Amino acid sequence: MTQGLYTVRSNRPIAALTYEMQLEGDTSALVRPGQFVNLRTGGHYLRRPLSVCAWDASGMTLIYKVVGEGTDWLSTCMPGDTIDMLCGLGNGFDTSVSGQYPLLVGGGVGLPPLYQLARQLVDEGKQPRLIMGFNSEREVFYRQEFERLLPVTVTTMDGSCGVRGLVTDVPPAADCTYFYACGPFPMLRALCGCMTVPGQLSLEERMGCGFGACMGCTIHTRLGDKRVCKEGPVFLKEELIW
Amino acid sequence: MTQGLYTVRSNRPIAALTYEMQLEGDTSALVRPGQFVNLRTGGHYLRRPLSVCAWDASGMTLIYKVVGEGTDWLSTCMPGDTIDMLCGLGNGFDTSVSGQYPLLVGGGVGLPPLYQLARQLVDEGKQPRLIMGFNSEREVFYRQEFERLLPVTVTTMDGSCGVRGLVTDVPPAADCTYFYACGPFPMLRALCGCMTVPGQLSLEERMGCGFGACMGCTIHTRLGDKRVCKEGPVFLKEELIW
Amino acid sequence: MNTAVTLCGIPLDNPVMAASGTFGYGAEFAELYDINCLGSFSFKGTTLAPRFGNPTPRIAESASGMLNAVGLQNPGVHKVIEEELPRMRAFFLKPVMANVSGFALDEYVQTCRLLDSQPQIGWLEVNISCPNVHGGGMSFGTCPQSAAEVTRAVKAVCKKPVIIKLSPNVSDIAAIARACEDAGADGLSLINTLVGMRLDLKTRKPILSNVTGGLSGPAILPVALNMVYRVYRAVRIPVVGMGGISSARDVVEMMLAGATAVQVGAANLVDPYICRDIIKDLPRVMDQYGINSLSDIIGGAHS
Amino acid sequence: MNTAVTLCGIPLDNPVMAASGTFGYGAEFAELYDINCLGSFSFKGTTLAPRFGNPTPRIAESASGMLNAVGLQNPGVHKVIEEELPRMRAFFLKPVMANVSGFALDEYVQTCRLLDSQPQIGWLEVNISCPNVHGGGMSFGTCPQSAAEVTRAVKAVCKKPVIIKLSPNVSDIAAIARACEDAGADGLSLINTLVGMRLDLKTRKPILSNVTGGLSGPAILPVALNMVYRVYRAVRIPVVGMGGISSARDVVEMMLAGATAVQVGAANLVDPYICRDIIKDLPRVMDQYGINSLSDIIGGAHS
Ligand SMILES: Cc1cc2nc3c(=O)[nH]c(=O)nc-3n(C[C@H](O)[C@H](O)[C@H](O)COP(=O)(O)OP(=O)(O)OC[C@H]3O[C@@H](n4cnc5c(N)ncnc54)[C@H](O)[C@@H]3O)c2cc1C
Ligand SMILES: Cc1cc2nc3c(=O)[nH]c(=O)nc-3n(C[C@H](O)[C@H](O)[C@H](O)COP(=O)(O)OP(=O)(O)OC[C@H]3O[C@@H](n4cnc5c(N)ncnc54)[C@H](O)[C@@H]3O)c2cc1C
Ligand SMILES: Cc1cc2nc3c(=O)[nH]c(=O)nc-3n(C[C@H](O)[C@H](O)[C@H](O)COP(=O)(O)O)c2cc1C
Ligand SMILES: Cc1cc2nc3c(=O)[nH]c(=O)nc-3n(C[C@H](O)[C@H](O)[C@H](O)COP(=O)(O)O)c2cc1C
Ligand code: FES
Ligand code: FES
Repeated sequence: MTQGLYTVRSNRPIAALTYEMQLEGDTSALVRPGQFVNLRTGGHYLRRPLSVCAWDASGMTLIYKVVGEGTDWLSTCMPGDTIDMLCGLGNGFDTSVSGQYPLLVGGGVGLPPLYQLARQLVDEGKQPRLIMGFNSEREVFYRQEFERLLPVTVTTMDGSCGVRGLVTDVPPAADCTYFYACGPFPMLRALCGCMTVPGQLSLEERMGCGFGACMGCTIHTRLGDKRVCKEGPVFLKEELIW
Repeated sequence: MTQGLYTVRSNRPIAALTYEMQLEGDTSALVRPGQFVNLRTGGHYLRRPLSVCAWDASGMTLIYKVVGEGTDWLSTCMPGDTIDMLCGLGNGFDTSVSGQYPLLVGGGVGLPPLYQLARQLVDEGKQPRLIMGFNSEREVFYRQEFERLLPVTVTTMDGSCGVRGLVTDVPPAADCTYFYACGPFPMLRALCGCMTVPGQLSLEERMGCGFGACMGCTIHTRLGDKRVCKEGPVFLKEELIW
Repeated sequence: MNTAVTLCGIPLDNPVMAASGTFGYGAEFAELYDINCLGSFSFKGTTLAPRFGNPTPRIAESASGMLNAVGLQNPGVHKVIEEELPRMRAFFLKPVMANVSGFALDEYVQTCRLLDSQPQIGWLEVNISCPNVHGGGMSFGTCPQSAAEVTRAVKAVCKKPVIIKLSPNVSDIAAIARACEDAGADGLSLINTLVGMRLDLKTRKPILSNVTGGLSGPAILPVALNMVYRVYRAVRIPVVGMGGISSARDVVEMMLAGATAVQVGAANLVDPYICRDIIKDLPRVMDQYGINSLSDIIGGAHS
Repeated sequence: MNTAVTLCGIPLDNPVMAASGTFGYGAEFAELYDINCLGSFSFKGTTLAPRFGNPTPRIAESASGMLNAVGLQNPGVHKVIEEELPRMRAFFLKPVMANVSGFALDEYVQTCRLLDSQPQIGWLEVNISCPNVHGGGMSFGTCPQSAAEVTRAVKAVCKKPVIIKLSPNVSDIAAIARACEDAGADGLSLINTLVGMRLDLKTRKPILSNVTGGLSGPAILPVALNMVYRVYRAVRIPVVGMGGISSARDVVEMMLAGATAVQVGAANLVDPYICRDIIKDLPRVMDQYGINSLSDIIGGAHS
């Protein structure tokens, strides 16, 4: 983990209430896709956790949905503004166990961490696929970006884009070797219910610190009590208790 | 009283820890020199009261000393920033009773409200004089500005500029008809003790609201209990109880 | 969308009231906007005799809050009836809430009796919780017996609804609330300020001349929500919720916890238009959270 | 400039400690900076048996503060002694403060006895004030008799200084402080968190699974200062002051109110380097306010 100031490079709406923010700064603490940052938003006491969508040596991309005061504040940041962040939090996804045909499943703003994951899987010579689920077309983002990397199936609840229904309404390819998922809790639970291959899931909890100090985010798992911010946010399908 | 956003035109240090800020915005609520504004400083719950140093139809000048968090924040404001202010607070000085030769006495950041007062007295054809007191030369500000309007005597505690000593060490001119004073409490008290002519003094109190709602600033006077923010901050020498 | 609620039988256009001590007798705000947009307001804590209160400094600041040690400055009940109420009639046409303080049982009784007969007054709000006065004001609110005693005595002389205003500086506010209900209170209002202090690093002394003061503002909102929630469960009479409210969403949160009406205190001081703005914003927030009628959500978190 | 103080006979390089529950057993912070710069720290509230605590959500936010309802998650005293303390020895060389919680008198006694014999431990900090556990944890801290009972029982089995950690959720903290002193406490530490609540407007339910949580952070600083000030006047044993401290000037303010040492809690969570930074900044602030030795200003506001 590192703490530092990051400079906003760009901050633009990419879907309904959804923004992409590019930041410049020290990314040395990021070692795995699925890790997150914890950032200070103006005037709020606690930091806000956001998954890292993509990073390179000079900076990172975050994608966030405006759902409350902190994310609303974020949406007003301008290029040149600086943001105080703790970077490189959490365990992230383990790609070494993916097999050749991993399936990525993301719901809404669960998608961001899957982007860097997809890039890495492709770099490693694997052939991942993606199912991305939204409520409606207005919420769809990063379709092209993902399509440049891997085959994508879009689902929307109202059928306004792609397949009508849930991500679980799309049967995974027969050769699927593994899955990685991030999204709303009910989606993750349903997914675990129907996936036959092993997988990893990224969870959310309200956090006090984000780096393991407060026990604010601990959940029971089959492998003992774990802090979502430290031993997570990525968990094995096998260890989760629903 | 009006509430509004004011745009910083300039904000520059003019003496040790002392800044002059020029703001653009609605000054229609200002009717008398010695009135004050109450401004929101970033992140602090209460507003900060500051006397208006000068104003015209399009904006105003404030002068403030950095003494704590709020004034420190003010010192970091940049041209173009906006500040939320309540404007036109308090009674202000009454110039109608000044006679021909009023004496103005200001100590440190008690001087600002005397500037607009001096301008008005001069406009009214009166011949005011000013004694300005500081701890040392490093703190002296607005000497030239005042000297353009009226005869000025500077005192400093350490003698580094003008007369060594207190403002009360300078005998007022024999023809002095009235006095107006603003500055630290001990200075005002000493002054009242030695001035033989009547006068008006501007007081400071910690304020909750600044517009008469909370009774946070009430003092006993010989004419009854008065709110410094509403019936003051300017009081007659005769009514003050030391 | 319906913002109307009923407090102790008296209808309010909306649940937003200004809190006692932060709105004077209304005059300063009536100069700024038409205060008839309010549900109502609770006027400055009134005592039998006029009071100067504490010497200055009476105000200090803290993170997201302020301390006051005004000490119940008010012109006394006689002057309130002779001067303030007639003046108020010119700009406020709704029933107003009369906030009453005292230092002895008899004083509460006399003051309440006088105010009860004033037609402009809708409710009596009996403050047994002001922490800024020496000599008893506090003690009435910190033990169930004395809280009940004040309630009974005041109820005996009043026809109008009597709302007892509770102190948060207690181990068990629910016990005090129940004692007041049992003694006949028509409603409860909470919370008053938390006892707090700030010190001046230069003088090395407490900032307030009174040493301690009452903490209010957004800093105390979670404490207030908890106490309203607990008291709502403990009694059947309506609760007026306050403590740190400064937005329409805070109003909804306080009502979910159990408040029938709410009061906005310190926020009036730093943002004089806040009550008007909250009321204007209520329909938008109701829409956002799918609320058709505010009266439906009172205590909604308990169902 | 001298920042050293002495707490119950044990010298501290400076009065700044990290507060229990916000610093784990130190490991997370030792990865970030050399935590030997601290005066000391109080480790996570430890109970006899391991505890999971409350289900999530355990955390909520408020203006200038946070709510936690962790519910004393800890691995139990045996694992603390077998695993955490040996691990801690590698990165923390000073006496550490052992924070102990319990749900029955006997549990406090057993846990304290075990920890008292550990050489690394300097003080026992007995938390009779945790508001997040059902079944008694709170009640020990809300009445003088039971506070005294815990104190006496723990003192009977401990050689090391016993510091009792008090709850602020009481009518009269001075009475409880005196009861602990009379029962043999070597020091007092205060305040623990204030009981608070937040509600989720979308679900219309309390945010925390435990319904209520403990409020901490800058929002509570004035409440903490007042209680430290009052307790300082009421007892002769040293007071460890905490509640909302997040800067070197807050440290000085708390010491003027009466604290011999201070603890920094919630601030560690949002700013992991804060304790180090406060300690670095202390000499500058001492200089600014003309303080040569911090031990001179303890209770300075009372003289
Ligand atoms: C590990 C992790 C990664 C995340 N990654 C993303 C991401 O890439 N993009 C994205 O849009 N969102 C992400 N979230 C959710 C994001 O943290 C919340 O939407 C955000 O904190 C809401 O803040 P707010 O101030 O706008 O909302 P408010 O409701 O005003 O926040 C109040 C408090 O609740 C907390 N909170 C509210 N919702 C959540 C939530 N869902 N999870 C955790 N804390 C919450 C806030 O952090 C804050 O402390 C992630 C959450 C976690 C735990
Ligand atoms: C009517 C009036 C006119 C004033 N005019 C000027 C002026 O023209 N120039 C100038 O430099 N100063 C002036 N002051 C003083 C100025 O208000 C304070 O210096 C300022 O509020 C300090 O804020 P801070 O946040 O920097 O200090 P902090 O000490 O951090 O403030 C903490 C709290 O104490 C209050 N406070 C601290 N000192 C004072 C004080 N002396 N008077 C009132 N409240 C105080 C603050 O407003 C705030 O609520 C005036 C005060 C009053 C009452
Ligand atoms: C300056 C000031 C004066 C107050 N005076 C009174 C009073 O006279 N009577 C009373 O019952 N409460 C009084 N209060 C308490 C408020 O009515 C309210 O209960 C408390 O401030 C909490 O609400 P808030 O956080 O919105 O301010 C006063 C509060 C403030 C800030
Ligand atoms: C997440 C969290 C966990 C806590 N756990 C404990 C605990 O186990 N034992 C204890 O005595 N106090 C505990 N506390 C209380 C703190 O030690 C401290 O008394 C309180 O938070 C006030 O200080 P602060 O405002 O600086 O946080 C906890 C506080 C927080 C925020
Ligand atoms: S959020 Fe603090 S331990 Fe996970
Ligand atoms: S500051 Fe509120 S009445 Fe003067």
